[in-house]
Amino acid sequence: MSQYKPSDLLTISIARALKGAENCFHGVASGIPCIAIMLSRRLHNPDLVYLNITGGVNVDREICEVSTDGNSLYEDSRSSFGLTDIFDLAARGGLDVAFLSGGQVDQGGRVNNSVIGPFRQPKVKLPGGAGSAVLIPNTKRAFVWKSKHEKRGLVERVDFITSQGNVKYVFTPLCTFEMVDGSLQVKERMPGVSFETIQENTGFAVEDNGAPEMAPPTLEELRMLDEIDPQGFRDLETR
Amino acid sequence: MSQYKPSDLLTISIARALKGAENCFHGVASGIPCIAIMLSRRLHNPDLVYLNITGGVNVDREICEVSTDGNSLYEDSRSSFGLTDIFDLAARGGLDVAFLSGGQVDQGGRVNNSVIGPFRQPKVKLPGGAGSAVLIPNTKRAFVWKSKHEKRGLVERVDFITSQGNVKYVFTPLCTFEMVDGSLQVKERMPGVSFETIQENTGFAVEDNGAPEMAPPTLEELRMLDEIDPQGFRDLETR
Amino acid sequence: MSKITQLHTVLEQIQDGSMIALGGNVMYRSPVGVAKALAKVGKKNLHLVKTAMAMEADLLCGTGSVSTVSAGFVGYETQYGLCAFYRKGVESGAVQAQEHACYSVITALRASAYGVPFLPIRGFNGSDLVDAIGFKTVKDPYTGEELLAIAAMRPDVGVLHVQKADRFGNCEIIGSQYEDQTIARAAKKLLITCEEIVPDDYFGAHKKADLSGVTVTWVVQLKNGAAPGACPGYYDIDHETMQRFKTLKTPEQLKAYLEEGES
Amino acid sequence: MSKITQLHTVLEQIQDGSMIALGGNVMYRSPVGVAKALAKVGKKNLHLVKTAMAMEADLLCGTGSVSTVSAGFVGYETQYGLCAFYRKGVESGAVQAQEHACYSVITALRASAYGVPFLPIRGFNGSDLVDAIGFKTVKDPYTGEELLAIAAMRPDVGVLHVQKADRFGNCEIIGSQYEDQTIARAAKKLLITCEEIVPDDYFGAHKKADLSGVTVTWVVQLKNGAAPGACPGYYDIDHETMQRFKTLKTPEQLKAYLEEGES
Repeated sequence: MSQYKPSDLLTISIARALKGAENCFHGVASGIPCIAIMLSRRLHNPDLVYLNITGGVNVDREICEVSTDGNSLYEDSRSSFGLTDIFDLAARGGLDVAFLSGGQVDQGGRVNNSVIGPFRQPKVKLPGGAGSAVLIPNTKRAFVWKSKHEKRGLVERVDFITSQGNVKYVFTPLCTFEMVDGSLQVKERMPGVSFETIQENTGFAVEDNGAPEMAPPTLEELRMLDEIDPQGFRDLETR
Repeated sequence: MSQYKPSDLLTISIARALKGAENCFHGVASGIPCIAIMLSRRLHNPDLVYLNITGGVNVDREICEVSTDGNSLYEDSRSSFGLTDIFDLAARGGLDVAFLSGGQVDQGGRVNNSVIGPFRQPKVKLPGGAGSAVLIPNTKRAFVWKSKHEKRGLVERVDFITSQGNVKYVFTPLCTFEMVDGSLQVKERMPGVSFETIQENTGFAVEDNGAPEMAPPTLEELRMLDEIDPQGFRDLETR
Repeated sequence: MSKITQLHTVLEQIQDGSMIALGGNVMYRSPVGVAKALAKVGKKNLHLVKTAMAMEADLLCGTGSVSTVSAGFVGYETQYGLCAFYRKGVESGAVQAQEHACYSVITALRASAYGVPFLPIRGFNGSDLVDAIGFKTVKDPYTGEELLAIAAMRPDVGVLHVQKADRFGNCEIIGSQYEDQTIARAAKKLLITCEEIVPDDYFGAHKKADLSGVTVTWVVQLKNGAAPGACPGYYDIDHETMQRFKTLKTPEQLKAYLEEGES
Repeated sequence: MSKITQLHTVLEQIQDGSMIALGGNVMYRSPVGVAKALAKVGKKNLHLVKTAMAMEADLLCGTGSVSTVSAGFVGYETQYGLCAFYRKGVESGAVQAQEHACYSVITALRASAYGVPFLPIRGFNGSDLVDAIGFKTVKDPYTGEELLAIAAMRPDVGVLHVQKADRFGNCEIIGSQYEDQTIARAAKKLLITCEEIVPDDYFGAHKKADLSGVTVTWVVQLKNGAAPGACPGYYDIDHETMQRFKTLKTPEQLKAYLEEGES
C-alpha cells in the first residue's frame, strides 16, 4: 500500500467508473476529475469525449497548473465547445457524466454548496454550486467526489439543497458510494479500508452491505497517473 | 434626365434617407438596398454600421454578383455578426433600419410576402417574408422598397398580412412614400414624375399633398454609384 | 473513433417522415448533394427546416419527397426567381408551407438546442401568420407581458455542407457560417458532407475548427456537394446548370436531371 | 468613428447601482483592472453578474461597492480558496448573494440579448434555490409542461478584458472565450479593456476578429488588466501578488493595496 496515496486511489476509482461513458464534463476547481478523465481516456476509454469549461475538447496533456478552467485545458484542442454549449447539451439530454463536488453531501445524494445557516445572512457562505443545480438533474449520471471523507462533509441531511437529481456515485478516498433506491450505499471500499473506518468518518449511517474492496491500482494505472500529473496536483485536494 | 436610370433614382433616394441612421440591415435578394447602403456610407454616413445575412460588417467593395447573401459580402469583413445576431439586436431594440420588400404593400404599410388566395392551397405561393414578420415590428424604422411601381404590388389592402409595424418609408422608382398617421403619403416624387403618374401606377388612392420632387442625382452620387456597381446589377430589379 | 462513412449508409438511417434541417443559405453552401441523394432514393414525407432555402426544397418537392417546409423564405434570388416545384407543391396542397419568419426558425431550433419545448420571441405583431400557423402566446411570470411562443423543432437529422472536416467531425467553414452552429446543436443527429477530409493534425493549437465535432454523427466526403450552388474557396454558382435546371418543368424531366450524375 | 477612450471617461458614465456583467472566468481574463478602478473611485451598490467570478467580487465587496452578486460560483480555485471579503459581505448581510446555477446566469443574459423578459430553462429540480431566489415557473402553451422561468438580466455595462482590440471594438481573444459573446450581446453598453490596440488592417479577409465590434461602446487600453489573474499570450497568474492579496484582512489593508498601483 505504500506505493500509492489516497489521491491515487480516489483518482483511479473515478477513472475506472468512466468506462463506457460517451462524454463527460468537469467544471472549476476539479483537479481530481480532470486527471481521472485523462487517465480513463488513456487506459480504457479512448473514445470518451472530454469537455471542460474552457471549451477545450479531448485535451490530453501533462497537468501543469492547479486550476481547471485555464488555457492549458484549451490551447491544444482541435475545436471549441464551451460552457454554454455544455449546459445546453446537458439540458437536451446529451451529457453522460458531469462531475460535481459539494461542501455537504447527504445520504439522499443531495448536495449543498450554498450556505450553512439561513440563506440570507448565513453562518457560512459557501462558494455556490456553479452549474450543479442544472447539471445534477440534467446529466444522465452525476459523479460527485469528496476529496476528504469527513463527517462534516458527508451528512445525514444537508442544510440547504443546492442540487439533487441523477447522482450516481459519490467518490471519496475511503470508498465509492452508489445511489441505490434513493440512498447512498457503499459500492466499493478502498483497499484495506473497513466499514468501521468508513462509518467513523461518515455523518450518516453506513450499512455493512458486504461491498468488496476495490482492486488495488495496477502498475499501469500508477505509471500513467504519474505521467499525467507528475507534479502531484491531485494531492492538493486530499491533503 | 438621360444620364440616370430609374434604378439610379431609387438607389439614391434610399441612400439619402439613410443619413443619420446608426446601423442598418438588408437580407436576401436585396441588391438595391445593398448598393444604397454602400453609397450612403461613402457619401454622407461613413459611420453607418452595415449588416447583412452573411455576418459581414461594413463591407465596402465593388458589387460583383446579384446575390446579397454570398461570400462577397463577407470575405473582407473584419468581424462576423451573423443573421441570428442581427435578429437578436433588432429584438432588443438595437436595430435602426431594416430593408424589406414585399409582393404586395398596402396603404397601411402592411406587407404580404406569403400568399395570394387562401393560406392553405393558395392561388399563388410567394417566397415568404424572410425576416420581415419580426423585423418590421422590431426595427426602429423599416424601409420597404418596391423595384417596380405597379398597381398589383401597391394595393389598398394586402391579401394576407405577413408583417406590419414600424414601416417608415416605401421607396419606388416613381416616388418615396412615408407613413403618416398609419397611412402612406407621398413624401417626394422622382424628378419629372407627376402625382397623376404615381396614381396611375398605384392601387390605392394617392393624395396630391404637394410633395416636392426629389433633387436630381448629383454627379458625385452617380459617379460613386457606378464605382460601386459598374456592371449595373441594380437594373436587374427595376427592368 | 472515426465518424467517416459513406452517404448510402447514412441514407439508410434516415427514415421517411424525418424532420431535416439544412445548413448554408439559399445558393451558398446548401447541402444540395444530400438533397439530390434523398430525392433519388425516394424518401417520402420529409419535413424540411431552414431559414432561407432554395434548390433543396425545390427538387425534393419536385420528386414528391416533401410533406412540410418550415422556412422564412423559399426561393432563389433575383436572378433565378422562385422555386417552381415548391410553389406547385404548395399550390396543389401536396406540400404544407409552415411559413416562419427566419427568426422563428432560429428560435425553434434554439429551443431544441436548449432542451426546452418552447421559447418566447419578440415579433409577429399584427401578422396573419400567427393564426395561419397557430402560434400560441405565453405570459411572462415576472412582468405579465404576453409574448409569442415558438415551439421547439428538433430535427431528426441536420445536414451541413462544409469545405473541410476531419474524422472527428471538426469542420472548417470558409465564408459565412449562416445558421450552421444552431443546426449542429438542435438536431438529434448531424451529417457533415465536405469537399475534403483533412488529417488529424489539421486542427489544433495553431488553428481551431469553426464547428466542433462534438455534435457530429457522420462525416461524408461529397465533392461538389453544394453545386450548382456556391462553396466559397472551392466553386462559385454554376450558372449553366442553374439555367438548365430552371427549364425543367415536369417530375420526369427532374428525374432525368437527377439521374445524370453529380452536378 | 473610434471607440477608443480613457478609463476615467468611462467610469464617469457608470452610475452607482449599475448592473455590471464581467467577462472571463475565475482567474482567467477577468476584468480585474476595471474592478480595481471601480473600487478606487468609490462606486456604490453595484450588482455584479458572471457565471464564476473571483477577485472582482472579492475586492469590490471589500470596498463596500457591491449590493448584489448574481453568480453560480464565487471563489478562487483550490489554491487560493474562498473569497474572504465576499463571504464577509454576504454573512454580514451587506451583500445579497443571488445564487444562480451558472446556466441560469447565461439564460438571464440570453434573455436580455434576445429582447425577451424571460426564458424557460431545464433544471433546478428539487433545488432550494428556487424558493430562496424566488424563481417562478411558466407553462409551455403547446405541451402544458411546467418549466422554470429565468428573468432577463440586462446589465447596464458589460466589461470584457481581451488581448487585442482595434478602434472599432473588434477583438482578438486568445484562449477560451468563456461567456464573453453572450455578455457582449446582453449588456446595454460594452467596455472592452485590452492589452494592445491593433491597427485597422489587423483584422480583415486574412483574419476575422473573435468578437465583433458591433456591440462595443468603448475600447480602453489597460495593460495587465486581468492581473493578478492570467491573460493567455501575455501573462500567467501572478502567484506572488495573489498570496499577498490573500493576506489582506481589513478594508484598510485592501485600500492600501489598491492604492499601490496597477498590479
